[in-house]
Amino acid sequence: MADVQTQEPRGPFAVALRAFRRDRLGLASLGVVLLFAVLALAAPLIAVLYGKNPTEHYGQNEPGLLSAEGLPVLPNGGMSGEFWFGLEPGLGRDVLTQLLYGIRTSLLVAVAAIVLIAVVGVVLGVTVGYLSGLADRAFTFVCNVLLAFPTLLLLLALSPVIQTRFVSPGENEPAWMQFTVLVLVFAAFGWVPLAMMLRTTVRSLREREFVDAARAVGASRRHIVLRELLPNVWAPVLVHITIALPGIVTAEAALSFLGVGISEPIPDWGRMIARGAEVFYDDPTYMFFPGVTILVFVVAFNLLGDCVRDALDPRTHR
Amino acid sequence: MTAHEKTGAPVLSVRDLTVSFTGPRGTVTAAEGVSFDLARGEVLGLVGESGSGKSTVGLAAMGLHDPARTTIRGTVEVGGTDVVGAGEARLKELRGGRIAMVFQDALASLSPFHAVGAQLAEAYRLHHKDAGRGEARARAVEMLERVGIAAARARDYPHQFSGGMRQRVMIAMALINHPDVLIADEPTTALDARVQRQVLDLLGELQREYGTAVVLVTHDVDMVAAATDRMLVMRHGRTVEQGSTHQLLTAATHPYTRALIGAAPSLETVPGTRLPTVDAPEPTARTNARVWGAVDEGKRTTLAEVSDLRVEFGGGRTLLGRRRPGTQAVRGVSLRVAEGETLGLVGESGSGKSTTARVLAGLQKPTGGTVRFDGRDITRAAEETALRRALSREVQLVFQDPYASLNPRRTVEEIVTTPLRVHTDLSRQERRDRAAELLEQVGLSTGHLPRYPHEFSGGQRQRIGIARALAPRPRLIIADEPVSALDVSVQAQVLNLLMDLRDDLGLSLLFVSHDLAVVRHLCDRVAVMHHGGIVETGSRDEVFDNPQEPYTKELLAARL
Amino acid sequence: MLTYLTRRGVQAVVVLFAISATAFALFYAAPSDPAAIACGPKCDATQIAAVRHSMGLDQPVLAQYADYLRGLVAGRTIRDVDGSAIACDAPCLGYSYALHEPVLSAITGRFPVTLSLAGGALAVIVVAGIGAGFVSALRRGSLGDRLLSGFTLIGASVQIYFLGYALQYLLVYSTGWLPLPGYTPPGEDLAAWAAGLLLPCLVLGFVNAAVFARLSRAQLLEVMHEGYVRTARGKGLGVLRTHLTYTARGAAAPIVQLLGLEVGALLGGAFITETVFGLSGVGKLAVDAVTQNDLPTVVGTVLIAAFFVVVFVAVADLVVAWLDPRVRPA
Amino acid sequence: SSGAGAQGDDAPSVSDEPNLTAGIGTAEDSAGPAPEVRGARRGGTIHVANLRDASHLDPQKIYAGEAYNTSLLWGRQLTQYQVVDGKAKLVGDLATDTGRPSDGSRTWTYTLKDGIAWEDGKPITSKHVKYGIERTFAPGFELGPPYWPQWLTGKQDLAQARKVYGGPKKDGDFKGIETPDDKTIVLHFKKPQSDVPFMAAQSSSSPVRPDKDTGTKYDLKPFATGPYRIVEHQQNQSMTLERNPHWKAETDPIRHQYADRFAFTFEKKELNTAQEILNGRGDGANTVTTKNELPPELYGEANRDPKKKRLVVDGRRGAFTYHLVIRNDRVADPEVRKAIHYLFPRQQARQALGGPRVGDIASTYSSPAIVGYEKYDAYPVAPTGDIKKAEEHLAKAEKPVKSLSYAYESTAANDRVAQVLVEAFAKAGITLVTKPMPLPAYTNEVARNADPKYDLWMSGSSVDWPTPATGVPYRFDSRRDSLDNDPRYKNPAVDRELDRIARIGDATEKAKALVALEKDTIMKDVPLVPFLHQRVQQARGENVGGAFIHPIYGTISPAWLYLKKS
Ligand SMILES: Nc1ncnc2c1ncn2[C@@H]1O[C@H](COP(=O)(O)OP(=O)(O)OP(=O)(O)O)[C@@H](O)[C@H]1O
Ligand SMILES: Nc1ncnc2c1ncn2[C@@H]1O[C@H](COP(=O)(O)OP(=O)(O)OP(=O)(O)O)[C@@H](O)[C@H]1O
Ligand SMILES: [Mg+2]
Ligand SMILES: [Mg+2]
Repeated sequence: MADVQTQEPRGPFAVALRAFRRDRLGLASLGVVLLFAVLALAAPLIAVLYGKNPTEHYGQNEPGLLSAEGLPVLPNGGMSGEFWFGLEPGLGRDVLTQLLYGIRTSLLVAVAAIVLIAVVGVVLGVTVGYLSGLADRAFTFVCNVLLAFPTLLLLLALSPVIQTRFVSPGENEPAWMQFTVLVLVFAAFGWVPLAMMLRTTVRSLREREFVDAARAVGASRRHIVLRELLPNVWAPVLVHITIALPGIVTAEAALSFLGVGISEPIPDWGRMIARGAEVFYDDPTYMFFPGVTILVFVVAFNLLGDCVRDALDPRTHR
Repeated sequence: MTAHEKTGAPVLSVRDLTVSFTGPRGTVTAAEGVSFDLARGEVLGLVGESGSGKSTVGLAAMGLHDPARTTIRGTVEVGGTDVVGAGEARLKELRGGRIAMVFQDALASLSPFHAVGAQLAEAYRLHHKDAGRGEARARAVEMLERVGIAAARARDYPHQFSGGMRQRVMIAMALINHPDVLIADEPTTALDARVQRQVLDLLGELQREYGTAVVLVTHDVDMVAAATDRMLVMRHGRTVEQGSTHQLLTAATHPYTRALIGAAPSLETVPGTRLPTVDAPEPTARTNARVWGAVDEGKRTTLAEVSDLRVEFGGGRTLLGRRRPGTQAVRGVSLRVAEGETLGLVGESGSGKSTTARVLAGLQKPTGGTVRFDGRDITRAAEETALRRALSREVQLVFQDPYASLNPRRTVEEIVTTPLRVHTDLSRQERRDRAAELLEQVGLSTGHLPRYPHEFSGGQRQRIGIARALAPRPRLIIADEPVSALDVSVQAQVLNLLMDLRDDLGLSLLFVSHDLAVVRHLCDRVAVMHHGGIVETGSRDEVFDNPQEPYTKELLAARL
Repeated sequence: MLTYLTRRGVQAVVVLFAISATAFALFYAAPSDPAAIACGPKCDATQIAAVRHSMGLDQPVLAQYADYLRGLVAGRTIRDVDGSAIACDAPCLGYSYALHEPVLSAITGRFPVTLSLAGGALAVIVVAGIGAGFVSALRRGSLGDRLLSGFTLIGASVQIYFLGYALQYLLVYSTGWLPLPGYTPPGEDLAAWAAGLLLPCLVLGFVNAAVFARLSRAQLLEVMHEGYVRTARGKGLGVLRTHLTYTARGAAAPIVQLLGLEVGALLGGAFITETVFGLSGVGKLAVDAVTQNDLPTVVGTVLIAAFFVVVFVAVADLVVAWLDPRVRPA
Repeated sequence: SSGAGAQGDDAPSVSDEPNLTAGIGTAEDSAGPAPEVRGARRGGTIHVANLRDASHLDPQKIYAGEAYNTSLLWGRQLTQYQVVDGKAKLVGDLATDTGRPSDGSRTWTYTLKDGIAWEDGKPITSKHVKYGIERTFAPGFELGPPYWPQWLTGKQDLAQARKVYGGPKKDGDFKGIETPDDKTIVLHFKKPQSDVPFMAAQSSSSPVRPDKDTGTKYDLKPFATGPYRIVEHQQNQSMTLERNPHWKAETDPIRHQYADRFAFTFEKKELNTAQEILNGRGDGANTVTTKNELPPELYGEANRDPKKKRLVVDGRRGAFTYHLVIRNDRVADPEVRKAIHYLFPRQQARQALGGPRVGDIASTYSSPAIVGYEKYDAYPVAPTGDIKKAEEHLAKAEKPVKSLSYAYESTAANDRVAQVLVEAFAKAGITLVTKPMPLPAYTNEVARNADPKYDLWMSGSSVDWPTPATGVPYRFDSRRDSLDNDPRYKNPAVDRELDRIARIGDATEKAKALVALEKDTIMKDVPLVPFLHQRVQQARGENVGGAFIHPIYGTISPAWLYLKKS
């Protein structure tokens, strides 16, 4: 009988954490992700220190910055000591602060959506996985429908409905409503893969003897779902979340690119890229910054997702 | 099997073999300084508990370790070529041609995507370059028939075969090119006694016919005794002892060897005695046989009883609403367990033992028949939560796989206190105290409470499972093959524990197993199951010493 | 087998039915009026009402939906703005007043573009994506593997609209190495067709290929440790042949399934790629239809997109069953 | 004008833009053939690449400058604009002159020329013209201009007018139009109509031959009277025109027949088409766009590279104007409207839209392209706005203004303009609530809504022909519905004056009176804020000659085009 080590008991997450801490790439990507989070939180502070804000039309208000056509006069998109990343063509807003505030938009939508997705996906996936039968068939049907439905089209079609049906003419569409709609729609489609994955996981977990063991000691269904099954799905849920989050950031930007994302004047990367696409022959710099920022952000997140998965994968350690 | 000829230079010569794996969690040395020679026609038994490095040595001889993650030192010579340093081209010729292997898990080792005949034919063609497809197919079919598989089944896929048949396909594939050396890695685990016997006989026959030298990897001492000339005992990657089989079996010098040999009960051991383990090779307490059968059968109070139990699985309906035929897992079983009695349920795989046990535990809904516990009708326990809850106070299960039956994401404390939460209104602290007490009872310590299952060894895990079963102070414990996933030495520990608890707490026990020796060692009464029905019931001695039914006789005869 | 196929067929039809109903309901909530679109910018309310009536848009939604379904199965007659009849044969997806043509013909007219784009992208996915995954898995840990993994990570993270524009700027605009992206019917000029689609296919393919490269690498690595792969090597089979005949087959199922989904999605139109490269495919048609609130076209394109997804998911299931005898339906 | 934008090298030079207005030509002017375009050659195929196919080809359904312009290739009307050196003159087209009024302009008489024929060689008769005009009454033709039914029946409400007569298929012969012989057509109006010669130039005044009227299909392939005929038209894909052998140059004072063929293609992205044209790739050198405009992406580049600049054809977008409309009944206080006028940062807004190329900053309601135009500035203000003045007016307002709502069609450019307005209004302490909507929603909620709940919106609009007759009297007559009078402007004096002017029988006189009314009364009330007189840029291939922006229709007119080499 091998003796159990005398050190602290190590839960599966503690084990994963230790594995993760040894992963230099993982730490680096986590660093980048955290940096983005910090930048998002500190955006107003940075803006104050830097002396610019994301909404003022500097280029229009100060002569000599933009040409009559609205293009930055200085080369490289108007980059200067004053405007580090240059100016937005047309309105002449500051690119750096727009980018900074853009992180907030992306992160807010993505994080809120992912939380909803996790909740809905876990509840539905685990429950259906455990119940099977009619619930399972209904679930599979709904999933099939949602999978085959072109999400992007739906979002495109939905935005005017909301703007005209739910907002009174005398007021701006409140920012929270824009965010809520986006988040809801992302969540409405985003839970499907997670729930389907969890359903499969739980179905195989259900066959594991420990579920029988719990039933054998007289545990209720609730106990089995909440205490026996749920703790076993956190790892795949965590992995799913870290991998799905950059997908939402990307999708949000894609929507703005197609013209139905978060609207002016809330800074948004996708809209910046769309504007960049419009002027990219004249001012490629303007597309470069949001394009590269979002790329770095998503790469870091995907990398983090990979590393979290590796760390949680029982096969790579134990 | 005994070799007819053991002369000339060794066909396999292993010298100072050290194998270590590098992984993300550092380096594991799985074999260290292993040396042995194998002469033509000789059979070497490679014995040792799980994880002792047996398969590692076998794979090293084949040169099949992943070079990126494995460091191999020493030499492994096959017919004059050192496998350790050889290039891929040379290895391709050796593998399957001069040295072949029957891998441990036959189901996983056959490609699920190709028909078995094709897999065999491919093996033949790889070493007979000028053989045509037709010839290879003919050889494959021939070889399949040789191992007792009808030619017509050559087109079938592995999943359509039973475990024993798959194992035979593996053997046919390994021998199709008449290799000099065959490494048979636990070729009979997961097979029931009868099939085990058939497979071993076949292997011996072929080995004699082709003069193949065999390394027989196993942790089953009985099998070594029956089939090998020499044996090599491994532990923690090192050689413990090496010598002729006869000599080691009768007069092993190393205590570990002795413990290993003694740990498995045989049909000759005295029932109910404490078994030797690696930690306690010379057991002291309770050396006498359990005497239980003295009281008259009829006078005992019946605790649990099933009568005319029927269980049918599956079926369901087709698209058009037609019923599909289901599996008749249990067809009219009647059984009873008396207060304080240990009933053994034996039978080959798939005979319906587990299903019966699960019905009794309220986990499986029967299709027919009645189930009673302590006089109460509990037939509907699987559907009625309240009934099952009431039942689970008194009947508890110990499962076969100690790892699968413990939730990996819950601590030992949570696992052991779950029944207490369900059945008592003890406070958190009281539950913890009781859990600590239970752990002590099964030979673990309070310090283990906050740990997770993966931090324990197999034997310890099974003890946790037993502690959980004991928690609500049940009157009947159903143990469904609680030791078949364990090593012999660990098996001995768990059996000892069960016997101790039975004596201390006066538990009744339904003990399900396919291992006749274990059942004989532990049980007072035995029921033999076959094809979903009970063929014979009787006291231990009646059944083992004087079996009535042909099936029981066959089963006993199959023991090695 | 036959029952299996029937069951899949029935399932697919039910899913498509649900999608058409959802799409219909959803776009009916939209705040604008197809009659207004048909009538033109200078119509006043009474004129629009007249047009609405002559087009049958003043009937209850359910009746209109029933009409739609009938048209889908049996064809129907649609009334133009002036009340004159337009015959629309089954499968009738309705008539687009914004495009002045039947929706089906609008879709089939643009389908060659989408098909070419999807085909090219698919070639990239299969050759570069799955190929890269294979090479990466075989040479795991090597420099090549790490480079490929980095490359696919970027591919999986980059935005088509960023990459598309950046490459257009570099390869078309600045250097002139590649011709302008665009669609020329292959029957007209094969070389121009290929040249015009090269960049869009590469970009769309690359981004999707990255996902496949990652998936196939992970799958292959997983299967490589399966017992039967070891058995194959134990027989004396070479590394490459083992992986091609055994590992690849074992790894195929999830890749094939994802591929099915992907083919379906690609054939339904690549909205963003078509927008970025200015290709008038089904995706662009759908996006334009949504922005113009061209209801029949929207529902039609949604249905077509869903149709392809449903069909190819089913096809993928069949392929998986064919690949793996264990899941073959009896 | 700012002079931004470029002219085709061989296009007629536009010397004096404010005098673009169409004069009315004489009978001599109306005789063919059209004055040759300098340097023109015959032969070759001209490619026309547009993203969108025309929404209508049926002459009575066409109602957009660009479509009028293109349809000149195959369709002829009673009158049409002859353009020489960029100057337009209204002349008789099928008719021998621009029309002869009598009975105080209640009756107009046209005489058809000799030698005019359909594409199958049969002569065009007055019956055909009559039939064409009658079609405008029929259901399904709501799409076209409403004037013939309104004028001929004297009913302002189109629905009423159509009750009087419901089109040739339903009600047969219409009594208000007489055709005493095959050459003469007499139109009888209920009230004096001064602008008949201009209306006679609209596509709805094209003849249609009853035996060729294929109903809905006629919209795809009308029967030709012009220099080209449609040989093939696949909706949204392609259209091919070939020479019409029965068209005679000597009967047509407007059109030319230089190229052998016109090949229209659709659905290619504007940017790609423009790139091909500017870089001469593929068929680019022989291609023009008649509907597509030069994409903003390429504007900077075309401006930098003189070679490309030559290929960009710039001009005024007909009589199109772009205004910030104020809903007068919601913003009833003239002081607030004046404040808005001063706040509006025209220059910044134009910069956000793309700069001077999008238009010239306007101070008048009417476009300089109309007859009788006069430049004036009711309340002069710097193009960047004048916060101080605005605040002064706000201070005079009866109630302080906290917030105004601004609806617009949500496009990226409009979003930027909205932000410009938000910033400017904020400077005067007004919160501008912005309501972006996609086009269909915008049309429904704002443009078509009898009661939109918004204070401000942008409106681009044009008169139907180059006199103010379809502008001022529609937009500022309080008795008209909100579709016409979208600012909901209400001034009884103006209404009275409009009634007086309506009775003037001479187009030029009437135009002068209307402009005077606009200048002296209406714009003093600031019912809307003039923003831009719009401009347009289109691209033509290196090898395409004769490209200029048609002064009336505001796009490149294919009827003047030729290929330099073929
Ligand atoms: N590929 C590998 N990577 C890392 N460790 C390994 C690997 N293969 C085996 N091991 C470790 O090496 C040790 C010996 O393993 P091996 O499979 O040889 O044992 P065994 O004696 O065959 O056991 P069993 O009877 O259970 O088959 C074990 O501790 C195992 O965990
Ligand atoms: N959930 C199930 N669905 C369908 N068939 C089942 C199910 N569980 C068991 N069976 C079938 O019922 C029969 C009896 O199974 P059971 O598990 O009781 O056998 P067993 O005697 O315990 O065998 P083993 O020794 O392999 O554990 C077998 O043929 C098995 O295939
Ligand atoms: Mg082993
Ligand atoms: Mg069992």
